[in-house]
Parts: sequence; structure tokens; C-alpha cells
Amino acid sequence: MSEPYKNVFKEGAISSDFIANSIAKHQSKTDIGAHNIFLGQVRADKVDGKAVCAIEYSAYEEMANKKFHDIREATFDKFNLTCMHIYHSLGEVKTGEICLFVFVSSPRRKEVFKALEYVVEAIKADAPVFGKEIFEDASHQWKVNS
Amino acid sequence: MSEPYKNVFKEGAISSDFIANSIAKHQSKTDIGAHNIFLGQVRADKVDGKAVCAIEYSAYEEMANKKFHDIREATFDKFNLTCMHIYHSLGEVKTGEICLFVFVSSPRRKEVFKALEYVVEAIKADAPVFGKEIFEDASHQWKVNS
Amino acid sequence: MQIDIKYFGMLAEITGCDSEKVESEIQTVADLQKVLLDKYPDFKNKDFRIAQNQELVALETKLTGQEIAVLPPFAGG
Amino acid sequence: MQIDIKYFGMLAEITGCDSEKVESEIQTVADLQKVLLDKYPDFKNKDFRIAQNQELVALETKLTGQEIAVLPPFAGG
Repeated sequence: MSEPYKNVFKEGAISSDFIANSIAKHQSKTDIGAHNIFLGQVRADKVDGKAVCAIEYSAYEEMANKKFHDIREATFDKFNLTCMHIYHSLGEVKTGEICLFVFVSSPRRKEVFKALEYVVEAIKADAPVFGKEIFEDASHQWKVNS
Repeated sequence: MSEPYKNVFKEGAISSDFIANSIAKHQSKTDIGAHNIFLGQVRADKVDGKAVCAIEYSAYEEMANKKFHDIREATFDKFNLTCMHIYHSLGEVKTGEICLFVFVSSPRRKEVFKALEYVVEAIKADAPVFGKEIFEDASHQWKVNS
Repeated sequence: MQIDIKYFGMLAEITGCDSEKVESEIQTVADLQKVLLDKYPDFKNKDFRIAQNQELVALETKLTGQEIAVLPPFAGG
Repeated sequence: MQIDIKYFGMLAEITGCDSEKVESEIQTVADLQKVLLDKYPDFKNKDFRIAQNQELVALETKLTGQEIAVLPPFAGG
């Protein structure tokens, strides 16, 4: 049926060690001159006096992985990139933890700025990922991207 | 005489562990929703068939630290940022290693994209930092930003 | 025609299930939307979109009976 | 007036020193530029700018005898 697209989802928060390891792996790619990294971090937003303490992410995974694949292809078409990596959390991510890690690399810096913003905006708009904001008192509300 | 500006320079390459540690430190800042990181990596450019194997950075350090301070101030004035960190290498940085680390954070993603590009372009234009590209045969040429 | 429908996020909270099979003679996405609003009155206050074969589809699109999903607003990142 | 001049990068390579003191009656940055070009003919082919008290200054700026630096093109990042 559907093609086996790369899985961008990771269970739980994305650790700083994982990010470091991803950066270190690029040392052998000596045609790269510029990396640009976006990290989404869960905010302790206040709603009616209650603070968010975590977001629980779910996704229509098959469609999301296909969308992430499409976004990758479109971005490589538009910009001169050497490589690109996208990781998104599923399940609970606490406030202060990382839920999205987008990493683009190019010989030249001008490309990475444009490419990274393009990828992040496309993810926000097109990826069927859903977030339940959990409050301190265990009540919740559904997050909507703005 | 001159004010004691924060020193942005680090001897040698900037390690991925250093970057990870810097990211991890921001987990307690729960008003942050978006981080954007720029990393400059030394490219193995070829000139007349010889490949660059390292860049040796030097700087007019007092003036550069003042400029980095001015860039910080101007960036905080222009954009809604929670925090900003800049680190630049001095001395030898081999190809594939990181020589510049700029890290901006904000409640909102729109701000970090604009702010990061602004900071990086300002550093390239205004910071008196000099780079000697060392080739495999130990010859060298002086790098000029484009 | 039997339609296999997946629900996500706040919509799965309303339906009380992640997916269900619906036996129906409906032809288009608009027909399906009507069926859903009848079955789940709380959908009326929600903003939702329908995907067929993992692509968002317009109301006039014909249903092919393949993978259908009802999606609340996206909140990735 | 005694002027303390710092050299950087490819310019320090030409002068063979990182800094030197120059005894001179020169008044402006333009005068200093002339002195440098006389002393170091290889500067003619180089693109350089002059900073006084850690700020880039224009040719018509008066020298105050404080910290002067001769800077080749920047290559940070």
C-alpha cells in the first residue's frame, strides 16, 4: 500500500545528547559551511491561572511521515542543502523539554536560514500532529498552531 | 580604560558537547518556545587543487568583544528574545569542526528566525576576526567573508 | 460501501474511539461530513478536515472507500 | 605625538610585527594611511581599514593618539 517513509517520530522528549550526537556526525561532511538548527521547546503557558506542565503529542503517523517526506523533497528542490534531519516527539514532553528538532546544513549560510524557516513553517501547517496541553491539576486543552 | 565586555572567544573548535550543555541549560526557562542555533563549520574548500585542512583564527579581541556586545544589545532591542549566546573560536579549527555558535531563544518562533540571521550577518560584517586558511601542504591564504 | 474512519486528538475524545467502520451509501466527502455531524453533534463546534489516502480532500471529492481520517487542527512543533 | 599601532592578520604578516610605536606629527587617519603605505609598500595591494579606540574611523578623522589598529578584511564565522 503506502511507501515506507522514514519515521521522524521519537517517543518522548528529544535530549540534548541526541542533538549533540547529530551535530558530531556532520564533522565528516567537509563541504558543509553552515548548520541551522530549530528546536521547539514546550512552554509553561498560563490559561486561566493554570500553567501547562506537559504536552502529550499524538499524530496520524502514516500521513505525517508522508508529509515530512514531501516537505524534505520540496526543501531540497528549493534550496542548496547538503543534508536535512527532522525529529518530532510523540507522547509526553514536559515543559522545558524539546519536542521538535530540525537540522539543515549547506555549504553556504544564506541557504540554511531560508531553508530552515521554510521547513518549520511547513511542519506547523501540514503535519497532522496533535498536542494535548496538560495542566498542573491534570485538566487539559487541545493546542492549536498559530 | 575599556569596559570589561563578555569574552565570546574560545580556544580551538567548539565541541558538540559544549553545544548540548548550552541547550540543556535552557530547560529551566519555561517561557521559551523556540530556539534557533547557527553553527559555522570549517569547509575543505579547494584552491588550485589544494584543500583547506584548517583555519587559524585570530582577532582584535578587545574590539571584537565590544562589537559582539553591541550586536547583542542591538538584537535585544530589535527582537523579542529571552536569551542569546555567541561563541567564536580562536586558534586552529580543523575542517569539519565548529568555529561559530550563535544561539537565540524566544517565546515565539517568528522572532528567532529573524534574530538569528541578523546576528550572524552582523558578526560576519562587523567583528574584527581574521582567518588564515591552512592547506594540506602547509601553505596558506587569508580568508575574506563574502 | 464500508468506510474505515480514523479519529484523532479532540475528535477521538468526542467519538470515544480511534477508528470505526461505517456502512453507508454516501458518495462524497460532503456526505461523510453530514453523517459525522449527525452522529456526533459535538463536531459542530470543532474545526476539522478530512483526509483520504493520507491527503486532505475537498468537500466535493468522491469517497473511494479507502483510508479516511478526520483531523482536528494541527499542533506540531 | 607617539602612536601605538596594532596590526592584524595578513597585515601583521607584512609588517612582521603585531604592534609598533610610531613617532609622528600626523594629524588625521589619512596622514597615517600615507605613512603606512610609505613604510610598507605591500599594503598598497591590500584592502585595510583603520580603527581608533576600537571603532572604525573615516580618513578625515583626527588622530587622538590612543589605540590605533590597522585591520584587514574580516573573516569571522
